Amino acid sequence: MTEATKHVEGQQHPIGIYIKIWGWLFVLSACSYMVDYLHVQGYLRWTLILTFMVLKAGLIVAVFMHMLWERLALLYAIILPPVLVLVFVAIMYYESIYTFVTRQLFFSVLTGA
Amino acid sequence: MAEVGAEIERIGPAEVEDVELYHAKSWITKYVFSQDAKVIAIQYSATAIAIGMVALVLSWLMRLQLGFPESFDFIEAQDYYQFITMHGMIMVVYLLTALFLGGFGNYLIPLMVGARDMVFPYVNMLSYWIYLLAVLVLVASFFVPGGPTGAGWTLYPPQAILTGTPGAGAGIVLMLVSLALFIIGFTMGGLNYVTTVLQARTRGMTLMRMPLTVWGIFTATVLALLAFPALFVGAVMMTLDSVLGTSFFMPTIVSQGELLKHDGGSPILFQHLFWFFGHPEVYIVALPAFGIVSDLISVHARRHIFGYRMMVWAIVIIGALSFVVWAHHMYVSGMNPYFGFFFATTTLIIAVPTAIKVYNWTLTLWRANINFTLPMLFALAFIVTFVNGGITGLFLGNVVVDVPLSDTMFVVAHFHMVMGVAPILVIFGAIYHWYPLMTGRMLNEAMGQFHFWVTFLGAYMIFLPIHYLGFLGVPRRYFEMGTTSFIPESAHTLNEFITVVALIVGVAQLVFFYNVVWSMIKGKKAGHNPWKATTLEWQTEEVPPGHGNFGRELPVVYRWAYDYGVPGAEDDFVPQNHPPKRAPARAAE
Amino acid sequence: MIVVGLVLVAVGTVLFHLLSPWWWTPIASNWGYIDDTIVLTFWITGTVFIAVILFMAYCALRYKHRAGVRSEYRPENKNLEWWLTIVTTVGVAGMLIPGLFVWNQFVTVPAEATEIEVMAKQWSWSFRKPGKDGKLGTTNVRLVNADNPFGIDPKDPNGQDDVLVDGDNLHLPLNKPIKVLLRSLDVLHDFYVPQFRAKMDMVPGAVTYFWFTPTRTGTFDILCFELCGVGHHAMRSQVVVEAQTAYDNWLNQQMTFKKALAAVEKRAAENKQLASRKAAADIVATIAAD
Amino acid sequence: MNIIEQLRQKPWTAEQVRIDDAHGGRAYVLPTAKLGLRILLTAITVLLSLFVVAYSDRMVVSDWRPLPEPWLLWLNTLVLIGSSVAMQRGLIAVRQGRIERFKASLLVAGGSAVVFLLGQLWVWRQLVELGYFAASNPANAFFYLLTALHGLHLLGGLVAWTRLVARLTHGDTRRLRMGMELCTIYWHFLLVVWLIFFALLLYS
Ligand code: HEA
Ligand code: HEA
Ligand code: CUA
Ligand SMILES: [Cu+2]
Repeated sequence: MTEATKHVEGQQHPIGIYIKIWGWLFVLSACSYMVDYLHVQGYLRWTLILTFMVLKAGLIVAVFMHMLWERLALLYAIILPPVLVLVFVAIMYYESIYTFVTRQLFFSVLTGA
Repeated sequence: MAEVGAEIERIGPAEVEDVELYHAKSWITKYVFSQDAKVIAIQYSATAIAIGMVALVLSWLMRLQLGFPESFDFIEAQDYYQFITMHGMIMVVYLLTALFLGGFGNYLIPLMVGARDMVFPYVNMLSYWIYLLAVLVLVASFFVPGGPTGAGWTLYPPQAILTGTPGAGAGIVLMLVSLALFIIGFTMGGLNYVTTVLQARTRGMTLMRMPLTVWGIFTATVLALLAFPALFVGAVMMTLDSVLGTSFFMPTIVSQGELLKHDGGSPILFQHLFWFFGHPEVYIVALPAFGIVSDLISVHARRHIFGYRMMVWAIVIIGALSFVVWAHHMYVSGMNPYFGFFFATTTLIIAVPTAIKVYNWTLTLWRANINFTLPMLFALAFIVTFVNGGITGLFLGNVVVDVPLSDTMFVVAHFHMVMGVAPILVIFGAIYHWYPLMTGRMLNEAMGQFHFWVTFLGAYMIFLPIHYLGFLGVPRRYFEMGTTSFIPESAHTLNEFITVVALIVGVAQLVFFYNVVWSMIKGKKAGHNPWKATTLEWQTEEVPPGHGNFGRELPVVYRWAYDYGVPGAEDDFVPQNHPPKRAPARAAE
Repeated sequence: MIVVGLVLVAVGTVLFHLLSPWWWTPIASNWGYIDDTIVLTFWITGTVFIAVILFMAYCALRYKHRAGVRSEYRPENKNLEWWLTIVTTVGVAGMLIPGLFVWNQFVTVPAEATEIEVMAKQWSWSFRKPGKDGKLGTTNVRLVNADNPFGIDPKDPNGQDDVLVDGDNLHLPLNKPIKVLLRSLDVLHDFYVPQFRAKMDMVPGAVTYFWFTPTRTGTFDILCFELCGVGHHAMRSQVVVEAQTAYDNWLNQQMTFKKALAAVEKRAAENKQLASRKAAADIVATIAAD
Repeated sequence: MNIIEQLRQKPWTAEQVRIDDAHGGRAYVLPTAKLGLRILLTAITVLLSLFVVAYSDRMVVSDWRPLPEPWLLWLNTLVLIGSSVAMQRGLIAVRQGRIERFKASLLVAGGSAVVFLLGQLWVWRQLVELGYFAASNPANAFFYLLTALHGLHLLGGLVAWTRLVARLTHGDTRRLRMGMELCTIYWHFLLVVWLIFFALLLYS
């Protein structure tokens, strides 16, 4: 990116931000363990664990890989559409299983028809 | 701001290579096969409005049938279903999408970001001609045996391609082909809008200095580039189901006593694909309206837009979220019912950034210095109707509430208020606002006032009562109610009233068209920058802007788009290209 | 002028709402919660709507253009924006959370609910109930024909005592939870009785469902609520909710699948005898038609 | 610069004005045409992945009967890989300014792409002769659909390729190089798409 600001303020990152991020990572990890510890089960369990994981990954990508900041905009632009499509994929996955199961349940199979 | 002594030297060198500007060689390449974005914009707008008129006339015919069910012999059930289908599809895709992106996008993007033209002018021209072809194919479907499709604008299979539906043969295939063409044409245009905004801005025009109009159109275009493929996939697979007899969406079916050859397909898959496109699509027509209305309010209230950054974020967040709410159109479609939890939550979350936009529009009026010009009136009317339609969206988004309301007239009222009235009001406001730029003359004020009041109050009177029919349980897409015990006689009277108002509002549009033509010849001369706006499109050398937009040199931008009422400045506005500590802005002539 | 216009719209909307005779038909099922959620939504959103318009009207009145006046220059106000965001979020959550609780009830069918099946085709309704065994037989669209309009699998023992209601109204016993299984032979349809508040699309190639408990006796209209072709608006039937004894009487008069099959076989035997005579008659008819 | 940070700028403040005034106007250092191509590829990616989603959704259903895999498909795949390799060699050549070698590679690349398309048509013919019609099974239908889709995109690439060849006669090297870069990216993209489709077809 040529937003010609490389030599202007706003590019140095005070050490404080790293500490804050460490703190957040710690909290998020604690949350994941809590899910385990409290025996949350079923869909909720996986939803929560995945959410925390994604949040952590996001933080790490956003801050610690700051070498990427130059190209991060590009990265977001490239990553976002596939993520949106992935939501679609996930929903369609459950949907196809649902359709399949209802068909098994209610419709008789005609052998030799 | 004005006191900041940012010297001219600071301005970086021009990184935008001056593009090889396209030069028309003959009358034909200047006005017909033109590669100038401004001409393409006018071509797009004229085509979109022309086909939109067809949709408007169809809405009268529908209203006549609904208001006076027994009186019109020439409207049969099959005609009615064809009318609603073509009315809905034309209005949403061929009118609003084309007008906002192809029309306003082409005209305003290069001018507002300080570019000479779109970055790929040749592709831009192709985009228009393919769009025109799509419109012609659509029109052709009116004239084939069986007529246009009557499957509803959602085109759900299996119905859309089975014989119980009007236009199930040639009609639906032409519709799908036309949509595919539209998408191809749009992709070409969209590529231009996005790349131009990213790469062809003039010096000093950072992203956050862009007017919200550009943000709205830009984000909407990105959405469209990502959403239209879903419709394309659905259209292609349904065409094959219809023409080759494949079974992508077609399960085993006994249609009117006859076992069909299809086997195993899933109709719900089509619905997912359609709405994965369809929901972003409604924001594709809403976001440009959001952007434009922000600028209208700011200019005519003589105040900066309140919370500019929030406005930009809201646009971007709404855009991203709009991809994860699609199944709120399918709460009662028979999909996996547990999806309801997820989609109800995401749907209602969208209300928050939207609400912020509404607040910021109204807060812009706070402590402003409001001129009640026509664009301002339309902007205020937009807020009223949009909020009204938006909150009824919250009813529908809250999954249980949607159960009784889905597929009733309540839904019809919701989307007309939020899509059929609000953005249309913005279009009118935008035309009153930019007409002086495009023609050099003002539109007539008296005719405009008449047009405004009839359209605003009329449209509100049409669609507010329809919500109550929905509560009552009146279904949408019904040719006639017949005798139904829970519907009182008074509901029919209400329907007659709505029809009469719709016809009046429709006729009032003639005043608008007359005004557009009359003012072109007789209107008051506008001069430079009649509204005293800060944005670049008003700072061109000639009005209307000539070939290449900005005289010999591109403007250089020194400030954001909203410097109205700057303390200490000489005028109550400072154009974006006015360097600090220099002569004050040129006042309007 | 515009101030008057805005106030007029706000007042007019409220008046229209208060005076409107058009509102829900009285409910006849257990889904009163849905109505409650709507009323709640109505109050929250209605308040915001009126507040926004009146605020605009006030600004329009107070900050009309005056020569020499400048607007305030204050690009943002973080506190205000945060507060508005939070209040809106609370408002949204206030509608959403009760809504999700009700939805949870909606998708959780009570174990004691009896199943019935509604089958749609262009453009009529038919109904099927499990017999004494309480189970519906499995079906297949390929088995559908004039003799077996439901496409029930004759080999499935559960299907033999199924009660078939073809061309009559649907009867339901009062105060018994019912799981409605929905099936379509051709295109999408939707089973809706406004008084019950619950609806669901019927999808060919799938079986969908919803549940409810009828709480009021009477005869109610069944409408098709999903566009299904030219006959969509005419696709009607009725449902009769009645006390248990009346219901049992009605149920006993209905045809079962077994009886229907027997009748078909009997007819087939007779037809065989008739076949030769009919063939002769057909030939005569064709000749006459020429 | 980080996009989030960019969206947090307050353009009306004096400090920000100083930064913004130095702005040259574009968001990426990329040449405009390349950015345009990338955006186009994103849209195409979404399109194709939605087809793949539909494909896998449909595969679950029991009536799915997989097709035989004609050996010709393997050959075609090799040809397409060859085409991409030739493109890449051409690109290297044009960067080094070796026009003759560039010409040769470009022709080989285009030629093998055409051969690939003909090969695909041949596969279609074989399948039809074996009685695998589009309507008889969803697996067949998807096979025809995906190959057709890929073929059409390649055909679009060939249009651009033709224009490049036409430009060769003018000898405008600067624009040649840009055209070649765009074509190469597109070629590699379509190769990856084909490999994914092919894997999907084999997998079923
Ligand atoms: C421009 C078009 C547009 C827009 C912007 C919207 C906006 C919204 N829509 Fe709408 N919608 C359509 C066009 C649009 N819609 C169309 C065309 C259909 C029907 C398609 C068909 O079936 O044919 C439809 C149908 C539709 C349905 C499906 C109904 C059904 O078929 O059963 C749903 C359900 O969730 C829905 C919800 C919403 C929501 C929650 C919003 C939200 O984005 C609204 C957000 C806005 C606000 C909320 C107002 C501002 C907020 C405030 C002032 C503060 C509010 C205060 C609090 C929340 C406390 N819409
Ligand atoms: C933008 C979209 C849009 C617009 C503007 C309209 C405008 C109108 N619509 Fe439409 N309508 C739809 C989108 C729209 N509609 C959709 C998507 C459906 C669903 C179809 C389906 O179910 O499949 C539908 C369905 C629909 C129905 C439901 C039919 C049914 O379900 O049985 C009805 C019934 O009254 C109706 C009426 C009207 C009326 C009276 C008008 C107007 O006459 C109201 C007054 C408005 C104006 C007077 C503005 C006129 C201006 C223009 C049209 C633009 C011209 C532009 C310029 C000059 C800039 N419409
Ligand atoms: Cu059946 Cu509509
Ligand atoms: Cu939606």
